[in-house]
Amino acid sequence: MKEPALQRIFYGALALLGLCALGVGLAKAGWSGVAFALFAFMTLGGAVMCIWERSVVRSAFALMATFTGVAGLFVLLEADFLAMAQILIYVGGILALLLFAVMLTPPDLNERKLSRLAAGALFVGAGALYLGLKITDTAHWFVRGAPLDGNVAASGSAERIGVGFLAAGPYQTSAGTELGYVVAFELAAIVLTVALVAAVYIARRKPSDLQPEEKAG
Amino acid sequence: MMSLAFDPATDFKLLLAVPAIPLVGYVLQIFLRKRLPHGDKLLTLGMFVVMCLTVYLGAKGLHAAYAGERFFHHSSEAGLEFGWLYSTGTVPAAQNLVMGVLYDPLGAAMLAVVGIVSFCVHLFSIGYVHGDKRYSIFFANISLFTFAMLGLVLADNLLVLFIFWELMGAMSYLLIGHFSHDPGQPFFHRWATWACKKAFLTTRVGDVLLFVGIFILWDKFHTLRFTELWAAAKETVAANGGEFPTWLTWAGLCVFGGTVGKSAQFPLHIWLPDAMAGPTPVSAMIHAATMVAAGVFLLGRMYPLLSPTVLSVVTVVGATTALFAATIGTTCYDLKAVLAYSTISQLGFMVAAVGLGGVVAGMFHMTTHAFFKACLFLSAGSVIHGCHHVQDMRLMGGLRKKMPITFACMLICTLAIAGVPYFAGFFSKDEVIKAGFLKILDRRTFDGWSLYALLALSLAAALTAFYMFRLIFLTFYGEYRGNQKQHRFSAMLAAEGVEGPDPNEHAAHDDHGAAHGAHDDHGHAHAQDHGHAHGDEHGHAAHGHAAHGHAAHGHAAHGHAAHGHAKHAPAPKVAHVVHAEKHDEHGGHAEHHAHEPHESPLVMTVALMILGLLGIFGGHFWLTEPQNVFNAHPWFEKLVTPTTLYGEEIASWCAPEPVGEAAVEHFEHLEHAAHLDALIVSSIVAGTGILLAILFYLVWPGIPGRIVAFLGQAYTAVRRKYYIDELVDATVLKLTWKLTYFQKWIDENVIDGLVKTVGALNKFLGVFAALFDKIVIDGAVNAVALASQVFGAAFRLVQTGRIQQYAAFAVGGAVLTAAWLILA
Amino acid sequence: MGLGAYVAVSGALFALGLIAILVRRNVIYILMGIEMILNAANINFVAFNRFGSMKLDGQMFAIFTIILAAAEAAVALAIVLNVFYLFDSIKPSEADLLRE
Amino acid sequence: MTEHLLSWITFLPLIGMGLIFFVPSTNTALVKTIALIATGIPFLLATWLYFGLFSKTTGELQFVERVDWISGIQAQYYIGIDGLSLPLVWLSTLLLFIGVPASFGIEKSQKAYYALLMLLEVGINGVFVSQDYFLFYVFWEVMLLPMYFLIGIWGGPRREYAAIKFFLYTLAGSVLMLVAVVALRIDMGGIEGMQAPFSIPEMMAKAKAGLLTGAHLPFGGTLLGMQFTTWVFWFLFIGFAIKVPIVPFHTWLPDAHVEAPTPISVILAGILLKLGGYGMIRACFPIVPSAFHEFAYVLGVIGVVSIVYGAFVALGQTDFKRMVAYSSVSHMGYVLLGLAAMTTWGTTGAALQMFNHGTSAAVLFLVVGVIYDRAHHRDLNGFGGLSQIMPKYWALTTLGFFAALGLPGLAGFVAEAMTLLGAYESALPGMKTLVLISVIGIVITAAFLLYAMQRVFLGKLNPKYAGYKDMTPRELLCQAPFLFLCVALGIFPFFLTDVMRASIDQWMATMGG
Repeated sequence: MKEPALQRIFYGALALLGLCALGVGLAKAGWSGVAFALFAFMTLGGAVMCIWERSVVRSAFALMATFTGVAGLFVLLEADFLAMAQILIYVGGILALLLFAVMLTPPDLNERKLSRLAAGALFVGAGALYLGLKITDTAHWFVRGAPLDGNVAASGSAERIGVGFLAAGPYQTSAGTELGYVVAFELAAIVLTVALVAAVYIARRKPSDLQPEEKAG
Repeated sequence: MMSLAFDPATDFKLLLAVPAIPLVGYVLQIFLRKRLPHGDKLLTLGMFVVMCLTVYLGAKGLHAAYAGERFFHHSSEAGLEFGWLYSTGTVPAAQNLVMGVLYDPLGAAMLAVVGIVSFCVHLFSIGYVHGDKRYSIFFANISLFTFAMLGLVLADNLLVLFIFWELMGAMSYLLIGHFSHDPGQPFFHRWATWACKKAFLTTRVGDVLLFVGIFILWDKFHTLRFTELWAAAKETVAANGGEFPTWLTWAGLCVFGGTVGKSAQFPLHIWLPDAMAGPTPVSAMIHAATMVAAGVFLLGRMYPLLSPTVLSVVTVVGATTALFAATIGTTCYDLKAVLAYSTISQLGFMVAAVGLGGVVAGMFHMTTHAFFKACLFLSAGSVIHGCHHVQDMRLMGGLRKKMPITFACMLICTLAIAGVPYFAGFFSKDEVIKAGFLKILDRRTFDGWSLYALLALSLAAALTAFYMFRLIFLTFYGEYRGNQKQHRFSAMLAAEGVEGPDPNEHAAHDDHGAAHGAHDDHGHAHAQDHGHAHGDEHGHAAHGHAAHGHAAHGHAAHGHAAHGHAKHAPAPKVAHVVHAEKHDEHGGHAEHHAHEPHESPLVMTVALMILGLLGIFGGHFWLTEPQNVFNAHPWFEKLVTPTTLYGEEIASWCAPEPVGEAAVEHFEHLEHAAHLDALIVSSIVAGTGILLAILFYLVWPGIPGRIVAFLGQAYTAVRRKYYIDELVDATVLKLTWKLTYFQKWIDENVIDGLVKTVGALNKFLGVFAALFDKIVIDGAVNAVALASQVFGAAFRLVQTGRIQQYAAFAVGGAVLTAAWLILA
Repeated sequence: MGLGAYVAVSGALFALGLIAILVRRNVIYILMGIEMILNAANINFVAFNRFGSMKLDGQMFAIFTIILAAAEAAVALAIVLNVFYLFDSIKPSEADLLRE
Repeated sequence: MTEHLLSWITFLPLIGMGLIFFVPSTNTALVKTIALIATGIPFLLATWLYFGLFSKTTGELQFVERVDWISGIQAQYYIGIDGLSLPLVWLSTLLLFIGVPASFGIEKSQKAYYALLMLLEVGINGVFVSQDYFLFYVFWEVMLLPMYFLIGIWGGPRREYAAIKFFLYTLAGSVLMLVAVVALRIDMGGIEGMQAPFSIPEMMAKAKAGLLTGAHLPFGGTLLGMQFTTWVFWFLFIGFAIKVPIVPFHTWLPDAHVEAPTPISVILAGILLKLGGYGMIRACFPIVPSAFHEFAYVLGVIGVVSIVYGAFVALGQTDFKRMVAYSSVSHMGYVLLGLAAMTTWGTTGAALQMFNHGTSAAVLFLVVGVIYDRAHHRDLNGFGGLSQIMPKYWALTTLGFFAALGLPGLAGFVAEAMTLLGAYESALPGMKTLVLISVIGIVITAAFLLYAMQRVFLGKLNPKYAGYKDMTPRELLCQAPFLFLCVALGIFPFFLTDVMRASIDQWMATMGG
């Protein structure tokens, strides 16, 4: 099949699916359902596009949609700080890094194989679907919070997270006892520092230092 | 003067010394052979002691028998018992295997026979094997064999008997293979190489059957001691309403299977002719006098356990073997082959005798046969020795004057085997025939099998007389043919090509075991040519018959052989008649092939003479009552009767004595009639056979050729031993090889496949792996590896070093785990 | 929308991430796939946090994950560059020195 | 000293190993001396134990040492021997001791070689004396590693393949075993008042009392429709069967043997295979007797298949060592058949067969080693007529072959006869048929050995090999003890059976058979 035709079919199908999702969301839970459907569609559609696209650059941009969608979902889940962090770090940081990598390596437009794609999708999809169905069959969620119905929680999560990060032990708040996360915070800081230093170190090695033996000989 | 009463305290020690002497001799010979320059003579001396001991102890048995006492001793009388599997006394006897020595009339007789024969063979070997490269090993092995045979005779227990039985098999293997280590004798070298294996494996088939019989008996009776087995069998049968239970019949058949293997009965007889690849003393000792008789001995030991069905089978097999081997015997030209088939035939007599109910007759024939057949073989060895290792009777003739002692001994024993009155074989063969008559004359015991057996045995007896005298006439009468007409006989032999089994052909069967169509053509060429060659045996020139196959080859040999340089003759088969190395000791070279045959040295002829004497008097010492010889009661029948063998109870159960006056009278009448009939029949058949031989080979020498021509293909079939070797090759061996290669194939492919299934679990674990690898070029290689290598390959498949594949496995595994967790 | 919907989205995203890892033969796609998977995990964390205890554990985990993802991305890209130098290719199938 | 005799026997080689590490690798003579001493002393101690100290009248464990080891999981250092393990301990110390001089021909990094050999001995003896399942497992794994290196470094051309195959196979078995052991431990841990949940004798006792049914496991006594005991039985059985090896888990054996250097083949065939059989007797069947009784017939069938199939496949081989390897498969089938019979003779026969096969297989592999050292190939069809130039070699080989084919008067026969007689009288239905089938194996075994004999030793001498020297005194001395054992135990089997008797009686009582 010709590439443009495939492309058209793919995006057509994707758009159709998106519309369906929105419709279902609306029917199920009104406008909040639409919001959810929108973000979910952004997330998943972005991922699908990312896998589908031949060009790495386009894939990377598709991934941006995914990250944004996830951020949206975070918002719906009343985790606004996380949503911000998501956009800042993922969209702003990681994606930029990815694009750098893309630019530093040569493009290979013939690397995508539809057969592999189909096989992978089939098997993973089958497995996921199977497990998903099994889980929905058997799992019992212990849901304590109320379903989201437009009532945004009173206190923003950014503040709670900030306080939590700096507390060394359990402390009392209006919502009850919260735990202190300062150790995790410190740890994260150290990991990040070490990782970045290491990344810089690895990346700056001369290629000649890393020649494998058989190529050197 | 020592007392002839049996004293358990001392005599059992002597009995233990009997097998111990050759055993010690063996050990000394093996470990000290370089430091014992006269080990052979020492051993022979030891065997002399053994002979004296056995004869002395046997005389005690005779003494008791003539005094009318029952002579039946077990070493437990002297407190000599030996727990074998566990040490003595630690566990109950029913869980252990307690060995002892059983010294009963049959054992006494057999022990003496073995002692005498083995001494003679040792003595003979000093002369015969002299100069052989592996002289001391030969003596060591033959001593160990003697040990095994003596042990077998003394065994009180079926498993111990089996142990010695197998040990004899192994020694037989080593001794048949004697020449397989000696390239100096090309023909025997090649023949022995596979003949020893054939002998061992063929007998092992029988051994395994015997082993199975032992399983059954042990399972049911939890004892293997003969005396207890007899009693147990009697009880079992009594408890079963007088009928033998089926399992006992099976056990009997299995035990008989052992006999079939060891005593070379049809259809497992095929190993015995090939066992002639061993040195002649070995043939005399193992393959004529003792080891092959062990099968008959076993039947004697197990007789009360044999059900009527088994006895019918025994009868038929024995009679068939006797007749069938005798027919083959009439067509052989190899001196030893004739004797080998004669042995098979005589063993058939013994087996049939047991089957006909004449267990004493069978044992008696075994005893006398041991004497005269050993003598015949040793005489043949003497002839072969004198003729410089020529075995073909067509290359002999006229040896009467050159080897008078050998001739005399051989003639005596031929008369004995032919069943001529006054000679040992007459008495025993007469008994065998009588057993047959006894069975068919009585209406209650008559059956068709017995009639068949009787006819077959009579015919076989006639044939025996015929082929034995044929042997005598071909070898000792007429002109010496090994000399002046060397070239012609070389050519003839080459044309013949089938004297003795053809080593090439058999080796080929053996080595490849698979299809061998080409060889069959080969065989046919031989067989057809043979008929022509046969007609020439009395000095007619070989006319243009030699048209095909090897015959043409033979003519090629002709030109060379005419110069007397047999060594240079291109036909390899000629070489076997010439034993190049042997000539050196006679001061000549290989080219001096044509020099005169000579009498053997004294060590050899003394052995012949001892056995020759026994060939006359071994059956019955008739000098005491020469006039009454036809109504004689030979020593053996005094010594061994069912009663003395198995005891009153068992004997009367096995062969019920007539009760009541009329019955007794009837029985006596019957016995008398049978005796008379047997006498007449055996005299007639022996006479006929001898007469025919005289007519064919002395008076009208042209007749055999004509008969052969008349018989045509039928003769060929007999000449080729009824194609049984070929049949075995084409069925049993082929099947075995098919099975072998099939299973090997399974091992290399299917079990790999099984591990592939294990790998398939792996595969299932990583369904993607297989899929991706199809796309990756490496996949093909990996698939091959998967198929050919086993577990490793399946795992190696995983070890691609590719992260994506690892990821795939991880995912697959996770899915599976999750699925399992949810399902469980 | 209830918890189930979020979990479903998360699961789907996870599966897509797996597909990305498995089917594309470019190291960068593997990275992208990993990011998707991490995001899927994050959605789960936050969703369960929201519908569960209403405490901060889930969000804290998610933050931690994001931080680690950033670190991972940095290191991974460095590695990718090195792989490219080494093998002149960024196909993961050719970087199989581990097999030896 | 006698109260810690077993520990000394087990761990003395470890001291030797430590010493070897301190010897400079150039001083190979000293390395060999240390190795000889470090294996020789345990052998002497084991001999003393066998002939002097051990009491034949009791079936209980003797020379027991028992201290707490890992308190967290209640594993103990619990060792001891009875009549079943003592002969094997003795055989293993002998084999390893002989293995040292048999290895003198090895040139490659000798220091490491002998060090690994020492470690191997520790593992093997440890398995034989352990009475604690955890300890047992640890020793089991300890043994695996040096073997992997010994094959993988000092082996033939395809050594890496063979080594990894051996390793993976055995590891697969170990994993199954580990699962079973953990399950057993958990179940035992749930029994009231249990102090030593890893102890094998305790497990046997509890199993006999019917308490070891998996009731204390999270899923209860049944898993996927199968009894807990059944699971444990098959996991353990397969774990040990791979080691034995039993058809169809045998395919690692020919490869491992073909590639391993001669002394390692000897040790592998002589004692490592016995670990599988020993494991079944000690640590599998009596722990789950109910499952054993349920599947005894299946085991018999597997045993018979091994016997017959192994013999047939051996007949088809052209590689001398492969042939001998398959003969091991065939011979070890008797062990399973004898055990499945559940009679005193059958069990004794199986135990005897393990010992006797240890000696005869050692001889056979040494025989192959002799010719391989000279010709550097093992193709059966490539030789011929060697008896003419190497009469001693031929004589010893003949004796070894006869011992292997079960000639009466030699050791193999006693074991075969007891096994088959014991199996034939078994109460298990169908066992008789199995025995009748298995006797085919006897004939075929004779066939392949004699066929090999014919091809290698008899017939025409291959002129290529005419210059070969007969066996050297070192080679002779390596074979002599095993041949001596073959003959001596063939004539006087009660040297073994008397020692085993009480233990086997007790074992049978435990099994309730």
